[in-house]
Amino acid sequence: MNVMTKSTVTEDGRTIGGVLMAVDNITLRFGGVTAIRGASFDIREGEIRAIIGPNGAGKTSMLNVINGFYHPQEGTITFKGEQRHDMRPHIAATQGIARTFQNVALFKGMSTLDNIMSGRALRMKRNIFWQILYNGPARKEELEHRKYVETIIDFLEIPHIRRTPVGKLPYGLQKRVELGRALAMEPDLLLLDEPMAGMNVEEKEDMSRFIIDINEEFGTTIALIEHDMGVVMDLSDRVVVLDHGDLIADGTPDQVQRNQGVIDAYLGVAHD
Amino acid sequence: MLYRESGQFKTGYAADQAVFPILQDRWGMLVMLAVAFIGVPMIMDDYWANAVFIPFLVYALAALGLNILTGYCGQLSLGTGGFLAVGAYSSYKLMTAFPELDMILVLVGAGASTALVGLLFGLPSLRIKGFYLAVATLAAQFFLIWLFYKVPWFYNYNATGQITVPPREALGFLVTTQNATPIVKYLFVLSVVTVFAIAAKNMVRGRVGRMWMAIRDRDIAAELIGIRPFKTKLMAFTVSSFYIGVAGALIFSVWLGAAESGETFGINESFLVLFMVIVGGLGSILGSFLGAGFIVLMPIGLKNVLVDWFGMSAVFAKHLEITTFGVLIIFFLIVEPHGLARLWQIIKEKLRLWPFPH
Amino acid sequence: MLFFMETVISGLLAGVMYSLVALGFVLIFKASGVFNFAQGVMALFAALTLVGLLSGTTPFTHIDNPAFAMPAWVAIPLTIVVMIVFAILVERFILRHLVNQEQIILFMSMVGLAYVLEGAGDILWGSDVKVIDLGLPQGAWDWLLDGYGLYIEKIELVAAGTAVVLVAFLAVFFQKTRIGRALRAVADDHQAALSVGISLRSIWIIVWSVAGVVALVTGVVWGAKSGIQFSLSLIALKALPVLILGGFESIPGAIVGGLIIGVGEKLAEVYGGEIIVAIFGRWYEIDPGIFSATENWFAYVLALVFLLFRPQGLFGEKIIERV
Amino acid sequence: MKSEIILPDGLDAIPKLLDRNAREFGDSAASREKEFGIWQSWTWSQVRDEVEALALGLIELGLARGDHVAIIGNNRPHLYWAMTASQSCGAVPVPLYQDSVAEEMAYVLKHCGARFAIVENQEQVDKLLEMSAKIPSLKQIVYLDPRGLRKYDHTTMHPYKDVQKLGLDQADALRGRNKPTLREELASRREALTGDDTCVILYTSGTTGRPKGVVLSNYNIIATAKTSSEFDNLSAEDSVLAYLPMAWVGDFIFSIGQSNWTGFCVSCPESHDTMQHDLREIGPTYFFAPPRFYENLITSVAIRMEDAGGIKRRIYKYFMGVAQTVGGQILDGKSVGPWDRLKYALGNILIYGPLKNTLGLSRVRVGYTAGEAIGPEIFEFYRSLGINLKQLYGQTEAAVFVTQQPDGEVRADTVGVPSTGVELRIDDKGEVFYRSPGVFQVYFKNRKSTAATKDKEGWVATGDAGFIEASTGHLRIIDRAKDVGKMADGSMFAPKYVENKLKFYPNILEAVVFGDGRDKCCAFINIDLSAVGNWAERNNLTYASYQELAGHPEVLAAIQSHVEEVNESIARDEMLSGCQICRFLILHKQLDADDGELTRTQKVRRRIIEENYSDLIKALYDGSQSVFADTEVTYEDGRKGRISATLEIRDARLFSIEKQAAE
Repeated sequence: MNVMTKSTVTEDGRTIGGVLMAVDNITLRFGGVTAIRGASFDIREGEIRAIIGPNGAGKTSMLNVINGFYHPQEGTITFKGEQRHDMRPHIAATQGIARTFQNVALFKGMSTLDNIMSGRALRMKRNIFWQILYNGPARKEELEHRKYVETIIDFLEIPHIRRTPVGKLPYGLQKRVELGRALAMEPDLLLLDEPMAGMNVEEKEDMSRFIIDINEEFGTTIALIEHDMGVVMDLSDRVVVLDHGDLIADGTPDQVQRNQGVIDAYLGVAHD
Repeated sequence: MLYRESGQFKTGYAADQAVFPILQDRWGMLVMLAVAFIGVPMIMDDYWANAVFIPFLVYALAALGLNILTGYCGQLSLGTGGFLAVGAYSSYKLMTAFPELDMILVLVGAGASTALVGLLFGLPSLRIKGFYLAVATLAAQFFLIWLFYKVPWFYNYNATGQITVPPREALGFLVTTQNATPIVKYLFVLSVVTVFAIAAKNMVRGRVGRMWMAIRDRDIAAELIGIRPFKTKLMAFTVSSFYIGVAGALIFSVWLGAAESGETFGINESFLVLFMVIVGGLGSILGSFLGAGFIVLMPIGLKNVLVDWFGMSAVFAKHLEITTFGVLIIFFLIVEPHGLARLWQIIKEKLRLWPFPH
Repeated sequence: MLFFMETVISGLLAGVMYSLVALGFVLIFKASGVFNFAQGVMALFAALTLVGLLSGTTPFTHIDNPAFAMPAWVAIPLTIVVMIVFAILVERFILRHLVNQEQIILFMSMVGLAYVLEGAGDILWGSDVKVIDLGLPQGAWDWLLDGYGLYIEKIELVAAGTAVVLVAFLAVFFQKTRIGRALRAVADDHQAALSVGISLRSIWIIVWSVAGVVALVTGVVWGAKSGIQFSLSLIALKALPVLILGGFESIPGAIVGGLIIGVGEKLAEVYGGEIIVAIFGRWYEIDPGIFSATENWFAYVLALVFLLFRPQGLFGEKIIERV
Repeated sequence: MKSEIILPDGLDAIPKLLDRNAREFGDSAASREKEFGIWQSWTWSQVRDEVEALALGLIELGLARGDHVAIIGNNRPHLYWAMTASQSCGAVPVPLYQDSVAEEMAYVLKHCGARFAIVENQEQVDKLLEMSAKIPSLKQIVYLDPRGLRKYDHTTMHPYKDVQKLGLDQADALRGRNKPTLREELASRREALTGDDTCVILYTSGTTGRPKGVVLSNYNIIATAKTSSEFDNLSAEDSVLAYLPMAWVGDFIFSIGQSNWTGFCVSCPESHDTMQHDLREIGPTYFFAPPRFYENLITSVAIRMEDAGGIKRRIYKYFMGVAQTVGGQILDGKSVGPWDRLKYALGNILIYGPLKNTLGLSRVRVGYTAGEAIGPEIFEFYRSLGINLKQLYGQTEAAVFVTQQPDGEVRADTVGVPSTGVELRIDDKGEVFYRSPGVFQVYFKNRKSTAATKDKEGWVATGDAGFIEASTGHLRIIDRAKDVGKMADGSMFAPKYVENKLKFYPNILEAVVFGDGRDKCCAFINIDLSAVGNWAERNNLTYASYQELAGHPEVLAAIQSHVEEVNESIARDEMLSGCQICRFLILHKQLDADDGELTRTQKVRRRIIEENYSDLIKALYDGSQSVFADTEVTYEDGRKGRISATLEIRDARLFSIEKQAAE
């Protein structure tokens, strides 16, 4: 429905470009269960796209399809103009798709710094033999990337926990570190799975600020799942609504809010 | 208490990333090395060399290898004994096939061939995880031992089925057989282990290490940031086997001088090395050394105490030793599951904060 | 053909033994998530204890004293008591302190436990090979031999019989009794178990006691065949491929897996060598006995190959990984 | 007879000093800042170039001679450079307190008519834009940290880096016949600078009324920097941590004056919260902090040691004892027995060394405190550890230094001897006057106060009452002169003197004593939450809030004993024995700068407190046993709220010199 290719400018001065990713008629089944049923929508460059819906609506499954963790039985995904065939997660990563998780998936054994550094894995080229020598090219590369990672640490305001093992951090900060790890990949498309789940008001405000700043400062396209309607309506340019695997609405926040189907879904009207 | 860090500030990332960012630690390390390379040789004799220092060092090397695989990459392996054997036998074949070959090259060769075998037995990690994989590595253990025992080519068809080391030199120094002086043997092994330890540290502190740990901690998340799980695991298997192979070659050629697959490299070796890694501390270079030290020295200590002090019969002492060993292991796992390395870390933190408790 | 039958049957009989050991593992793994590497040594220890009691050996001295010799109907229950005490000690001094530790830690503690038991067994009962005499029949089964010319050891059949009985008993125990259900609950989640009203600790003790009994039976039947000695503890290693095959948590898996491994191994032992020779014989000179049963690697490779095609094991269902 | 400090020619203005430094120790570090996890460092020559570039850019943006440039933000090298850059352009930097609210800022900016503002980040920019209507003079805003400012209208706003780039690009561009290029223009402006040109305008948050802009000339700053540096022989090898507000004269003297004079390195912490940690990393050799800082540090040390194990605590106690007995003498180079020396040396290895190190004070060669009286035992604590902590007495109007304590003559109760080139005079009412090279020019656009403070011969009234010890020549300060009043019976009333005695108790954070023109003295007390709270936990008293703790009978009892000890000590000094406190109460809220009860430098605003709490004061004097208080409070984010509680009033025991019995 919203497939438009010429770029527009939002009231707050960000440019939203053409279609970055087109999800076309995706259907995903686990054995008998159908998680997603023929969903189609698109994500445009530079926008903040929200995917909402009641529990079990297939939101997370959709993200998993997008970054190649699940393989849909039907439908195609076109990213940066080219259609993808049986995607593997690490390939999605190489194509510039980053991701955070509903329940934080950090590398518990490592410090904040190392976690975010690991996000640079794809961009570091020195092979194991250089690594063994360390001094020389490997170190040079390491330091360059450390430099970049430090800007992220500064951006997310977490310098004080740089050396802390992430296992020891409070939940809110862990979420932030995970966001940092995704940012370190300098992604073209950033997928956030409930970035504010289990946060207090203050942390939520911070997180929203970060999301907006990321979108503005780095011009990163963001697709996020979130339950807090207020947040979604403030942040996102356009919203997709899933319910029991069906796409029941797609449009600007206020369009969606006024959509009867959405209201029913949230008021839990019985499904036939 | 010993630390005086005020005024030690870093103006560049190179300094900040250093292995020992704190001045006092750098000094400590230098002292350690000085003692190892200059102090110890002064008291070196056959007993110290063959009963304490050389076993400690070769096992430390093996532990390093296993720690890379299990501690850093999270792939539990029970095949260490088998890989040690590969190292030993390949070094034997190299030594006998190319008598002129320098021991250093022999070690590299042994490492390389073990690495290949490791790569091979790493393949199942594509499909299976955790204990299933661990049991799979047991297959390696049994198969390899069986191979070296059944296929005479490996021990050059000699009657005994044993392999015995020929005299060989490294950089012109004789390092194998009884005729080699203990000091030379010790220094040879020490240098090899030092080099490999540094290499290991460099690997785990950089990109490769992070990839391994990522797989260990959250393989799914790792894959989603672009790390190929299979490739990374195989790399760990290969590198780890290389280390273990070299260790096996040293055990055979420098330490024991002779070996027989079943006897020398049985399943017990696998567990012994695994104990070292766990008692020392998973995912810690220092830990590999501490663990090896503990496991190598404890039986010697126990034996001295039981036999020499309490004058028990050797047999009885042996059994008691086994039991005590088991008890100590369990005790350790309960008291500090993260191993001696973590213990040292805690002490160090206390020293840095002294006189404050936290 | 007849010979083949014979091979298969003896394979099955051996397989039953494997299943027996594997069962010990599965019980404990299901209930406490512990990979009990000590199962084999437990079998050895149990058997040693039984023999010790039967022949009235005084601990530590290793001297047999017929005066103290007990009849089987006293010795067996007493041994069981010993195993229960052992179970309690394990819970009290190991499991309790290692709750929710990483699996590898638990595993290593079990290896440690194996050392302890091994040493303890030797210290208490001495390390010389023992023969166990429960009046089990010896020699071949005549009517089979005469009737069909099949050579089957009676002892093996008896052993197999015992095993089958035990398995059946356990099956009933798990399906029907309240405790059994509780134990199954624990496997799924600990909260459920507590809601059944049984404390985790007591459950562990029960499971370990049962495993102890299984170990005793294993020890006796194996011991009856090949004498009671250290090598007995190695049957643990025999059981591992069975576990890969059957899955760590499935009782039927353990049983079927055991049989498969048993038969497979026997067949390989008998025919494998010839086949290899037939294929490579003309280039290399190969010993036909190359696959003799002492080589337990074959079982592993068998299991491994199987696993590559069915990672979830025989009876496990496909896992959908969640993100 | 006015003593004159002769400055070497060519060194009579800060920018010229910077040039000299770039020439003489071009490669040694000048500025450091903890950012991105490491200490970013700039050498003197790099700083010179940075400043040059910025200055060029500012001129290009239209900065004219004599313009005022507001500098707002935390201590950042770039902002210090901005000051020097403005000076190079012949303009005058006006640093502001970065935590002051928009209104206060607007007043100062308006008063000095700033045309340029160079600020740290969005927070400051927002304040300026909010007030832009009130400050028409403000033409250009330069900001350091672009975070979040992307969307703002940039017609009169520029990123710091861009301004520097602009300057460099345009530096040598020709601008028509016989017009100088930017670079030439800048050079000529810099050359034209003399000692008489204004170096900086510092707005003092006066204890009363609106802030006054103190105009200090290059001569004032450099001469003072020179003499004070020589006094403690500071050199390029020293290093300081700049963490006190840039708008405060002390920071300006240390980080601009002395740093440029001697060429030592100025390090800026990563953020306000990481100061302690950064202090430890840098380990400065020259360190200034207000008494409050040292007090808090001791409190935190005490609290952290509480959790230490038994043995460790015993070792600590023992060696602290040793230090208290001999540490001071050893530091002052007095003779101490070999046995004591040995014990002290041992303690130095086991306790003092590590302790100083973890606190980041182990390298401190010269440490100063000033602004308030410091508790003797606090003072002694640091000296006994071997930290050369000294006191000085200073004022913005004097470019800080009036008196300071020479090494070896350090005491808690004096503020030292007159600094080089300073003359002192005490008038009949006991007020201290001084005259020195550092004496300020005028209060900006405020002839009246200038005249009131500084007379024809350049004598400046400190507003403090004090006297010079005949024996030692050290100055002792009793109190603010205007606060030294007479009681009803005509005896002397010195509230500050009493308040300080009270505040020396760790439990008491703030105290306000009344009694001017009255027949007896009464006091408000503010308890120290961290100290009392910790004490409460150890004696497991539970409390939900500050005011609940403040109202707790046991706390009251503890405070009462403190008050009575103070009374006893005051009683000994017949001049002030009338100032004993007969009744007091513990306030239900902490006195707070946001409520205007304290100045930004945490000094008590007596008048305002008297107005706000008139009802409580009345209760103190009418003999009632308790009083209901209901007060408005301002939270950090500017929101307002009310706190109310019923306060118990206690009577304290009084002492008289003849008989020790109570009256």
